Amino acid sequence: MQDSAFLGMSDRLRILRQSRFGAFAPVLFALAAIWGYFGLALPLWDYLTTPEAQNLRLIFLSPRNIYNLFMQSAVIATLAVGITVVLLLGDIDLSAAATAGVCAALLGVLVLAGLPGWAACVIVIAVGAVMGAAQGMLIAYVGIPSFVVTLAGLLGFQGLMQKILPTGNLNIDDPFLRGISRILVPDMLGLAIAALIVAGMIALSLRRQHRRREAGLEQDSPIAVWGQIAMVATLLFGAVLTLNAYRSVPLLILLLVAITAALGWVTTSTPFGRSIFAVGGNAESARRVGMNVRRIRVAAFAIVGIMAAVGGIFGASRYGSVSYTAFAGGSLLLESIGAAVIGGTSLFGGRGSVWNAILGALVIGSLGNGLDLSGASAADKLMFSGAILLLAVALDAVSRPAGQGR
Amino acid sequence: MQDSAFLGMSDRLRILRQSRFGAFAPVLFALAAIWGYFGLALPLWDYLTTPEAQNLRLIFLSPRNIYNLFMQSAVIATLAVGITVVLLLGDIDLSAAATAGVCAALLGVLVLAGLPGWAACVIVIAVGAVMGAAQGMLIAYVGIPSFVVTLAGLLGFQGLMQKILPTGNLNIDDPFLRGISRILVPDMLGLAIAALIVAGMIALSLRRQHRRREAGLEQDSPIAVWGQIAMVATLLFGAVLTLNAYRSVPLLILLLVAITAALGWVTTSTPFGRSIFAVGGNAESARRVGMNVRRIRVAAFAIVGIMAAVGGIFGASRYGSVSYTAFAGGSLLLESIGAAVIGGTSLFGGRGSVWNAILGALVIGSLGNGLDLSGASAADKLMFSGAILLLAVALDAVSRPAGQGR
Amino acid sequence: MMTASTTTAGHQAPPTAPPTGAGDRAHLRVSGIHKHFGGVHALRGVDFEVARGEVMALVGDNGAGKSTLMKVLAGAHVADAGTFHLDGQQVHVGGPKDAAALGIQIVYQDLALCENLDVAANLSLGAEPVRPGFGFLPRLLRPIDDLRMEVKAKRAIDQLQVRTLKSVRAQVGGLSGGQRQAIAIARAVGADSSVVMLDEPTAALGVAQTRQVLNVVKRLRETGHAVIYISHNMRDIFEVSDRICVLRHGANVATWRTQDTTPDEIVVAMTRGLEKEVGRAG
Amino acid sequence: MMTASTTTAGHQAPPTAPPTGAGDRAHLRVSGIHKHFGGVHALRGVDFEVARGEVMALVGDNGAGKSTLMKVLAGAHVADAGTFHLDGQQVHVGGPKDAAALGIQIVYQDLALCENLDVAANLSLGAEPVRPGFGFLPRLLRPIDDLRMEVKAKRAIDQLQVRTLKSVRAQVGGLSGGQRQAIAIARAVGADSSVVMLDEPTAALGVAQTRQVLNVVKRLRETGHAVIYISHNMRDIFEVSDRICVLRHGANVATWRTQDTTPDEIVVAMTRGLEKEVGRAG
Amino acid sequence: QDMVALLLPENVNPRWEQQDAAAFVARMKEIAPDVSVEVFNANNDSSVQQRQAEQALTQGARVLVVTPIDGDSSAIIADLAAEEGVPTIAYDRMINSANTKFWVQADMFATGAAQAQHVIDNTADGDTLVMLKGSPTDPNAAVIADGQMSVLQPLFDSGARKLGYENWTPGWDPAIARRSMDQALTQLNNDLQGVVSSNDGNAGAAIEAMEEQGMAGTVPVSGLDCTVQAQQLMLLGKQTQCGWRPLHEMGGAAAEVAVRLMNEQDYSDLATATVTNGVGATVNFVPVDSYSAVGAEGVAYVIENDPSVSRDMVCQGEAAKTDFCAD
Ligand SMILES: Nc1ncnc2c1ncn2[C@@H]1O[C@H](COP(=O)(O)OP(=O)(O)OP(=O)(O)O)[C@@H](O)[C@H]1O
Ligand SMILES: Nc1ncnc2c1ncn2[C@@H]1O[C@H](COP(=O)(O)OP(=O)(O)OP(=O)(O)O)[C@@H](O)[C@H]1O
Ligand SMILES: O[C@@H]1[C@@H](O)[C@H](O)OC[C@H]1O
Ligand SMILES: [Mg+2]
Ligand SMILES: [Mg+2]
Repeated sequence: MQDSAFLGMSDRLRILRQSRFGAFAPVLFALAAIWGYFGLALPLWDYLTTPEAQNLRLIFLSPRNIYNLFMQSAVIATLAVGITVVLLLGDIDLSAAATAGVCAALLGVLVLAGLPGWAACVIVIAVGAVMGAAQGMLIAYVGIPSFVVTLAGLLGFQGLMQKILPTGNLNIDDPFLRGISRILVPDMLGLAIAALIVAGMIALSLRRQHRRREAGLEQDSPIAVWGQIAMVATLLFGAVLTLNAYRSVPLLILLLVAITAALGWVTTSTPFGRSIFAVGGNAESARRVGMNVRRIRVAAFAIVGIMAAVGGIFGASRYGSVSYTAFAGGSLLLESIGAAVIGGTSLFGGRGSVWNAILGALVIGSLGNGLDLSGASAADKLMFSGAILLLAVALDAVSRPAGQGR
Repeated sequence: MQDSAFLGMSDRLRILRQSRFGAFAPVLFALAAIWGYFGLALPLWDYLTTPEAQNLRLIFLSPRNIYNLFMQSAVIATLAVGITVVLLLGDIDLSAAATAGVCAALLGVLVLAGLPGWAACVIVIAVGAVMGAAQGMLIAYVGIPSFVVTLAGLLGFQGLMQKILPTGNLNIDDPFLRGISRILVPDMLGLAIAALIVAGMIALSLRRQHRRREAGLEQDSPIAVWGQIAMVATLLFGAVLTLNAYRSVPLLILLLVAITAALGWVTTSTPFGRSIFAVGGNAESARRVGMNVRRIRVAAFAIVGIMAAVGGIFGASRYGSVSYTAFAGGSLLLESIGAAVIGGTSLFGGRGSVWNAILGALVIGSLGNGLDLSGASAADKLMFSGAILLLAVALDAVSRPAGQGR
Repeated sequence: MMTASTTTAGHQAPPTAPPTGAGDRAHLRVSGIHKHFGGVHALRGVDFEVARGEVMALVGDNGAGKSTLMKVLAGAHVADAGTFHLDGQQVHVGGPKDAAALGIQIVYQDLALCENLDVAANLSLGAEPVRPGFGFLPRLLRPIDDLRMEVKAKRAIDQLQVRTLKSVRAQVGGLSGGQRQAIAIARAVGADSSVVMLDEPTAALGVAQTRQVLNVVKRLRETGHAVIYISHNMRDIFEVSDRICVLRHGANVATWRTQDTTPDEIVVAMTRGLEKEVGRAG
Repeated sequence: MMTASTTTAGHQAPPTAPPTGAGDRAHLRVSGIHKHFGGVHALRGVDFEVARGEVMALVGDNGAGKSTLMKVLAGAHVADAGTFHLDGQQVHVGGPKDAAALGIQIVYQDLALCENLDVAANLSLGAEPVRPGFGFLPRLLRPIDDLRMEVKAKRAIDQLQVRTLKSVRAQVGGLSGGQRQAIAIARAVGADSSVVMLDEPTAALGVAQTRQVLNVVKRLRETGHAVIYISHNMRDIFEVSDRICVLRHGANVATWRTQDTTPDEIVVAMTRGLEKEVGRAG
Repeated sequence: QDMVALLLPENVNPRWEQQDAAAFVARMKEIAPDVSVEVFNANNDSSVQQRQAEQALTQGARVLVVTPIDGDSSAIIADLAAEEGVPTIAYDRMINSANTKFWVQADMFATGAAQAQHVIDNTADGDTLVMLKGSPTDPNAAVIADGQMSVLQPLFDSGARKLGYENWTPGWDPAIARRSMDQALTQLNNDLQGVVSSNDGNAGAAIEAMEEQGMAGTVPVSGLDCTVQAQQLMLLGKQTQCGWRPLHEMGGAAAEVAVRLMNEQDYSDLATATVTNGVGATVNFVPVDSYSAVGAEGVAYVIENDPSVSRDMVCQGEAAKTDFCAD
């Protein structure tokens, strides 16, 4: 396709970054920078400057803390994955965190009323879908900008949550619900699943390469294919082994990954997903080729609603309670949109990936987690988290081969 | 230019809406709907349903409450006006409220240290400009999305505010500063200023029509010209007379209007303002015609910084104190972006107006004000405010003549 | 050359071509189409028709309303007034989906591509082939058969001889003007249809590619399609068209059989209208 | 027809036109221009020049690299390698502003208009006239003289005879393809400049408007401008150009004096390169 | 090295960082110099507080001292800690968990009653009052309100006082209190004679709203915490009362308990009583005193008794010009 002789290092880098696999690069880079800072640089600095320190305590990178980090980021990640879908359309959802709150509150009330946990989950997921779809309809059919509709949703759902939870909070003891965050996947099963996934990827890639050759299509470069597999395998086994080293993979994390995989597949490999990207890239073009732009928009908002409900369930399970401040009142809203954007999803639509949202959520989660370990004052923590976030993202931007800017 | 014979009512409406004057329509409509609800529908309902009610109490529309409403919305409006400028570029600023907080805190510390009020104001405005410009540089020159930079700014500035205000809050007694919200423009002076503005508008319009005729250019339709003047005159005299009926026009409101007028003029009538719209409409085109897109971006963020500082000063003056929650911790961030968007400014850039941001701020302010008067529970208030906001905006969307959607 | 009937042209009913090409044979026929954009009256009661196995050229000055008429036919704009007939049956076209369902395909002047998607995706946009064996899923959620998509795209591009476009996995955002246009053409002519409308399809194309497009148009005619061809290039028009319809200021001027007219006559009709008009415009 | 020197063409140094048109006379000359987009090598050491009072045509197949070369000359793209000379002086073009300062004006193939602004604003974009008497303000903050802007726009549009465009206060987003192109052309030719580059300026224009543009090009030549004209229309090219430069796959094929060549020869050079290439491609 | 974590709820009220944490850290230094203290602040977000508890436990905290944001959902913190064998002390605000070991607090019911009583004492029959209540999720806020109502309800019932307006203040946010007060003034057309405010933040907001009406200093306004800002307003006569607790003793007591728990020593001398919390668990209670400070005299008392407040801190700005500061 091109004369590789002419390709410099920076070109190669640029090509790599343009590949599907390369889209992970910036956020992985940011994550690595933050982990390096909290996990290595900071303890080393402590060790060198505090003469009485006996040894380098790498708490941040300890399996236990990584376990915490995953669990702490899970709700943000769940919402961010959902929000990514509407961001792909060029829309925004400010109400996702409040929707999660309403769903969690409803969940609490339902199990309190004696409903079995699984039934309550099914109901709140349906409710979440309806809440999302209702907003989607206002956006798609009435034509109000999504920012305004979901801002109204944010207010309304915050109120609704308070209505459902008059005392502001409710404890959740249902064993099924608590189990979601408590049940651990046996060590061996976790490894087996990871192995299965990697083996599946390899098989699919080989079959694909074979079929492409048969169809006379250009081959994917082996470096890209094997690089991608190697990366996934490293991340996957790294995560499973680390989690196993502390406890095991929690069911909640497994569920999150499974849901994200499903949504990732839908967004990249089905006509529906293609139409989401098309609408985000050029809504008028999508309309003109006969896509039902309105229905797509409603469906996307229904998906955020579902993901918000799932986030609500995860949160209720993990917090052991439903409280107004954990969902609607807090910073969840900005953090989950931030996670999606840090993951590289454009606010203008048409570019992004649900997987990156999970990495973005880890970036956001790591800031809070790492700073809490650092023992700084509240003010310093906030200032640091701003600075570190900026640095981590800027490092990537600066390292990017020069182009025509943004 | 066109055969008017063919124009139906809906066409006329559509043309009107496309005019400069017509851009106000949606948000004025929303505002009228909300005022009608709180001011007329609700009291009437109370009157009809509560047999013992002695008389219809139109508190919401009382001069006193309108005065409150203006003052309550002033800080939101100031920030929204600034945020509109970056929204026009297609960027967003999540840090404006936190910048206002830092500036207010600094202001408090400076006057406490004995600096005269005016000098402290000058300093914090400069600081605000630098804070905004610094973020703008990261966005323009390093190429990090504005959402991420200003999210980091939000965190960092919240921390900074806590650093400056270790005690969480600080009283402001400086007479100069307190004066900004306390000094009232004498009744007659207020009316004189309003009359002057209207007279100026008429003179400029006449001169403009005359010069256009001379240059052989198409004339503005007299209906549009006089309609616009009539609208401005009504709003202006209405506001001044209402405020005079309670007390008088507060200096703060006069300042806000003056600053907005200046910014409105800059954004619509100077090469700089034109370039903001051009960048927002098509950044690549703007770059190709030789505009310095980066510098424009930095300047726009400096403007938000300045407006945030002014908002901080207004807030400090009105609250008589600086507290963490009034700025950084509260809902000011979403409310001020919401005000800009409700005002009709597009998140995608290139479309909007600073004046509309003020109306948007009044919409947001009216929700809180009206619901507080209604005596509903906190939960109901939130739910109502969501619903009312939605309804007010949807009314306009539905009343819009059918087109090709958004 | 002007016959008596043509003197009634202008904003009134247009002189249609001789009866042989008239109503009964028409596959797609619209009449009395009006379209306003705010204060601009872009179409003023336009009548238009095309038969199967015929290439109908639509010409007119810049801003005459050609693209607007095409968009109305394709459902991208909804007409303010006017009727649609397909094979004599009145039909309703409320959106692009309706038009596509009626077998109407179009190359828009502004191409209507998604820059964030690759060539293959753009070529199948809205009609992605799905893998067999997933019948239990709703169509929109079945896996896309991307191999088939790429093969199809490759073949379509090759046919138009755009040799510089090497990979169908290149993002459309980075393509040259001609490469993009080729993709838009390939998308429209590749789909099942009975009416194909091309709005200045060769504006950005090179000499060889233009030739291919003209060949494609001829092939479409041979296979019984109704083809509408918009262009400012008189040579191309006289090469491929059977009839030529001239629009001016959003209204019909007249329709000629290509063999009965000359480029000069058409250009005059486009720019100055027919006799009466000439007098007026003078 | 091919001379001995042309056998060295292809990716090597191109055969330039006879010495009379060579280096010393050139107003703008670039050499060794390379440009990559990711893995695509769009320009491979291109040399190009144009003299004052000359119309240099740039032709090539779709995707040959014409627009990319123009963008490099206009500063919209920064070349990976290559040198710029203006009147024999080496100059640096780091962005569109630099190019504009050197007197280079361009009509981009994709027009580069702002759809949210009106016609008058687009015509003065980046060079808004300001009212006199505000010298105390920085230029960017002086009041725009919108009357002057509108008058200027009206005149420019009238010159191109786009009669359907009635108001210069119409938003560009609602204009027809040809109307837009006219605006882009008017903007470029209306500015002070010594080099004017037009990238397929008549692609969307009607017959009359095309004629006006060709006249404008000729007038620019007469007034001592260096003009670069890209088009796929051989007739237009042979009508206005003095020399023709052929690009193929991002490299020079050759440059001819228009009077020494024929459309057919150019088409062959564009699509198949020179003799040696033909053999290779065959 | 052993560590003890102090988890604070928010930074709306200056007391947490300024007084409670300072006192806790200082006492820890005295009695257990080689135990380190980590202070966290959750900014009114209960999921953040849970995260901070986890991080503290990861770092090896031996005791958690927690002021929850809301009383019920904070149970998970005590439960998590208990799973690791780490005891939890509820500081100022109760944690409704079976695993809450201790509670350190003054009698908030009495404090609320004192606030109301002060306002009653300074108003007359037929006067109209405004109530600015606390954060709905803070268990203290409800107790304070109950205390206030214990005094007010009979008077409201008898018509001796009228309740003109009341509102909760989520997160104890003064900005919300300000808007409530503006609305109260508008609705009552300034016809109000007393403000029963549940803490100083709300009082300051109310005073500012009245300032705009030229009413500041004409009606009694209650408060809680006696922040420096509130004391200044008291000297200026704009706020008239604040409930004060010896925060240094509260912080100190929490430190004592923490060290005893860590060393598994007997603590019966510290916990002189027990209370039953929201989930029916019996919690060791460490009571502290409270005092109702009124006017300049009250300010003098607070300066005298609160080591974290000095006369110089109070005598700043406008307040410096008052008689109190002049002598
Ligand atoms: N969306 C729109 N909004 C406003 N005006 C429009 C819109 N679309 C088209 N117009 C106007 O309608 C008229 C006809 O436009 P149209 O695009 O149909 O012309 P055309 O014949 O295709 O011209 P060209 O040859 O330049 O492509 C023009 O005057 C144009 O400005
Ligand atoms: N921004 C870009 N990103 C990636 N590839 C690009 C980009 N711009 C141009 N190219 C590629 O460079 C090559 C040359 O493109 P260019 O636009 O210069 O062609 P052209 O000669 O102008 O063709 P046309 O006649 O179709 O306009 C093409 O293969 C194109 O795909
Ligand atoms: O001291 C007060 C505290 O007891 C309460 O819980 O929160 C608000 C504070 O002002
Ligand atoms: Mg057209
Ligand atoms: Mg090109």
